[in-house]
Amino acid sequence: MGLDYAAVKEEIRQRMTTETIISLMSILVFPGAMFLFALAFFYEWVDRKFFARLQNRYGPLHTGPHGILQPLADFLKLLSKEDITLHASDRLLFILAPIFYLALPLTTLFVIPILDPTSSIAFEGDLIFVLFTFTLVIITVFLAGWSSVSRFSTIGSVRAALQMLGYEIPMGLVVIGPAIAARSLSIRRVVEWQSLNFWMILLQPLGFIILTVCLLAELQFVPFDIPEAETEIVAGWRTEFSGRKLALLRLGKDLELVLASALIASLYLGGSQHFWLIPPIVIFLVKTTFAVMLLSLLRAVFARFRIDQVLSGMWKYLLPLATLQIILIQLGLGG
Amino acid sequence: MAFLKEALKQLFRRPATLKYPYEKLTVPKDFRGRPIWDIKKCIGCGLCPEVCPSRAIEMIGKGLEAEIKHYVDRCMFCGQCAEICPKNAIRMSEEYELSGFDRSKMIYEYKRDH
Amino acid sequence: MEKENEIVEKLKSFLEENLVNVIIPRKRRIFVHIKRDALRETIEYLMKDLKFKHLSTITGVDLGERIEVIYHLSHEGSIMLSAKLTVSKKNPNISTITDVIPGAVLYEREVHDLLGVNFKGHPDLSPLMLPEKWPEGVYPLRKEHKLKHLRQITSEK
Amino acid sequence: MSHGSIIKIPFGPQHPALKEPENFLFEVDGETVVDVKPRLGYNHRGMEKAFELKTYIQNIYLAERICGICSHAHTTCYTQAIERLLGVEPPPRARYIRVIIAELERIHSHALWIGLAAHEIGFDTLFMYVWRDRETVLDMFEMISGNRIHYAMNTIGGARRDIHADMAPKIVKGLDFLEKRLEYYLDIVQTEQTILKRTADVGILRPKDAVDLCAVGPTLRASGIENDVRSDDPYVAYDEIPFNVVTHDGCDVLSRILVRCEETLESVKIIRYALDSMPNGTIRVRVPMKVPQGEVVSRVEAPRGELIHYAKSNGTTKPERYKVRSPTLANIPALCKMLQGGYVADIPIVLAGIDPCFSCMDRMAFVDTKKNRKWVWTMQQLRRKYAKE
Repeated sequence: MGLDYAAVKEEIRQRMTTETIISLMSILVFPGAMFLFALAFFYEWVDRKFFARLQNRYGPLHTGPHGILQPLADFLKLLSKEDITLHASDRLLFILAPIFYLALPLTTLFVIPILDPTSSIAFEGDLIFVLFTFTLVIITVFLAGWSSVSRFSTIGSVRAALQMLGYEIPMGLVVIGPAIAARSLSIRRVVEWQSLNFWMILLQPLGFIILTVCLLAELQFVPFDIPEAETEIVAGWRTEFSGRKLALLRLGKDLELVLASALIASLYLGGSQHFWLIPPIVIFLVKTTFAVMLLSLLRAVFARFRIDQVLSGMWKYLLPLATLQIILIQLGLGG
Repeated sequence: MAFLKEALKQLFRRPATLKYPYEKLTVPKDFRGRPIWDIKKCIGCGLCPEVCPSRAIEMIGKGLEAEIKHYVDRCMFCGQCAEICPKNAIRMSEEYELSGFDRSKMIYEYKRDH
Repeated sequence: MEKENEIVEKLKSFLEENLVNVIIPRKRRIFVHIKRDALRETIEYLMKDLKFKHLSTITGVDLGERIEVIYHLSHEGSIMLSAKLTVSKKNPNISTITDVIPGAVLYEREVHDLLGVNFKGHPDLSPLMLPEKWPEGVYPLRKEHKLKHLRQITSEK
Repeated sequence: MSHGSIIKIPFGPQHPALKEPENFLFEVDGETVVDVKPRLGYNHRGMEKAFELKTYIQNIYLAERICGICSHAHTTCYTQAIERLLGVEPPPRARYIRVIIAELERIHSHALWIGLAAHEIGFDTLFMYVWRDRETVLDMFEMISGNRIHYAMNTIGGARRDIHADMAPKIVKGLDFLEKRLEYYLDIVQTEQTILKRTADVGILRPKDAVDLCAVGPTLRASGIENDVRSDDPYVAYDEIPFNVVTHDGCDVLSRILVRCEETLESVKIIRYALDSMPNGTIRVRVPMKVPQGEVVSRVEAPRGELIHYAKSNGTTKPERYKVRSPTLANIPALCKMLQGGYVADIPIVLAGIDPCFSCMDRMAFVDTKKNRKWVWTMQQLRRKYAKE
């Protein structure tokens, strides 16, 4: 049946207009994958440096100016390390989990307006899509831990699932707040609405606090790093991963940090909006860096909870506060 | 949240950690580093190999012809040899960076110049 | 020294011939030799009537053909009484005191591991310190096992 | 409530929560611990056999290396025992030097432990701060004795180095800074909510159990029992120095933290008093190489509790028998009692609660060979148990 190469070449030449190239480039390079990877490494550097300075130490120093290339160096080092797949583990899941864990935050980030208020893929209801991917991430975490057979990762994955039960509902409730205020379920409209009126943090401060706490739990940062509690269960669900898989997992976690800080910036701090001459992307970067530093600060001042304390704490305190926030908005207080 | 104030204060203080090996701490006066033999003062009495708890000193020959072999990888810097030496031929130096890759290079020989 | 003498008097009146001899080398230290089968009643008497509540440790000493077991008990943390008894190497059996002092469980296992004294009635005399594949009957702290011989055992594996 | 099957989880010998190799086999039902079986000996270096093969002078440095954090306690106990056998009395100034170094070591050991406990419950920032402030004590040690950890200040018959007059002001300045910081940490530990949630009512040890299981040191004092070798059976120069024994009756990990924090503050006062009232004079007495026949029991209050050395000499230059019982071994039965009934997640902090120093405890028989631990429970058991949850 032989492929007619000439026809295929002709077809590509015809399709390859400048417009498709630009959109391809915007997906692959600028506000797309490459840029987000670079952003992920940068934010990991910001987080590690700020966290270190809070603890009165230097943090990464020697790779690049002020150690800025350290996350990249770690990534490349892990790529070169031996990649063990346990023979007793569930091979398919064990290999796919890191890939999903990286892909999910990456695709979700396209929904958030970065370059300018009109992000490349924006549709009505992408806020629900973001919430859905957060749940998917935790399911991938659960499958990753469950498929690697060691008991530490199994306990870690069960704890990750339990913790999700805790923060999922308050987060869902609280994220709806800005949507109600902006009368739309699209992050792009929420950003546009905020550029016309006040930032959402001034209108719904309670929502901001609850969202930050829930994102801390979603990112498994210290007060809620029970699924990978270093002193109890070695590295929790990530214990059995090594080499390339671990590199993907770490990059996935950095992207999740970018996603979380982008969500905080877009929903509550006005996202990437025009501010007389400064291009919106710089505004976006400043706000997300602030969000990363806020998360890092919270990570530094708490000890780790126990899983039963997290669940009871979430259900007894966070859920009522989230419903209170919704009630306040209905009463017209939230904008 | 009681810890927040303290944590933020640290932001403006110089980090307490040291950029070793670029910056090095100065070692106090009589620090117990690697023991150094002054072979001219040594009369080969054989007290130091006998008293060394980890048998890190080996003496070849006797009396004024004695030569010392010091195994730094076995030495624990307790300073007992410097203390017991009747002629004060052993001095605890300030060297503490003694790690290496090859144990055979960690033997210091003190020969008599004939 | 009057507290120590008072304790020794009470002990003498209680044990009579079982008490072989008593030494008080200095303040707050008493060394007592007792017969082997008087162990349990001495320990109970010391614990209940003379308030020696705290068992510091149990020491085993190899005397050649006999093994000496020393129980160090302390009276409100200050006076330390060491009750000593000897056991022959051929049948090194003593009754346990874990029911009187639960804290003695690890000390007895330790003496059992290293000197081969077995304590009848001890809940679990499994090896505490020795590796699992340690040959039977080799008790490291006994004088007849020289260091070279013991090093061969560990290097064989 | 034990609905599921009992699962055995081996904890150690390699585990991030344990800085030293020891192995606890936990029988866990659901999230609560049912039973604990300790399996020790991984850090066993055959020291008591080694004691019998070295001379008394060499044994000082062997005793010192039984443990890294309480090395001075071991050498004080050792030299005290041999001096008792020789019938030699160290000069008063040497006894004061021993008290000062012992109390500095208590601060250094307790500070290290407070940082470690914070790390066990995930509070790394407090860990970093406490260990940064602990550096002042280590610098003092380096100034006085020439080494940060193994100070080798003790020898049979007195002290090897003197605390000169020019060192005293530096020590006092360092102590003032330390006292301020330790008071701050004492306050933080009682107000920081996340620490309270992880340490209050965790790892309970009733006073009756503590006495029955012969616990020692801060673990015993945190259950309300006032028992401290320094005040009950004073040695070195503790009978001439006024200090009070710190106790709390909370019986949980929080009160253990508080006891240790307040003890460090107490140590600062002891050192200040000792520095002021230190008598002048020689610091050492010459002693013969051979020790006459005899036996002695020597007791010292190490940072972790009562430390016992039993020495038996036979007139030669080598001891006939030398027994060391370190405080951690005394606390293991109490530790197993505390762990029963607790959460699996609390194991690290309760385990750290008694400040275990396993290199102290394992020092009798031989370095262990490789351990091939078989798979304790199968994959199906695990899935069935968690599937039921």
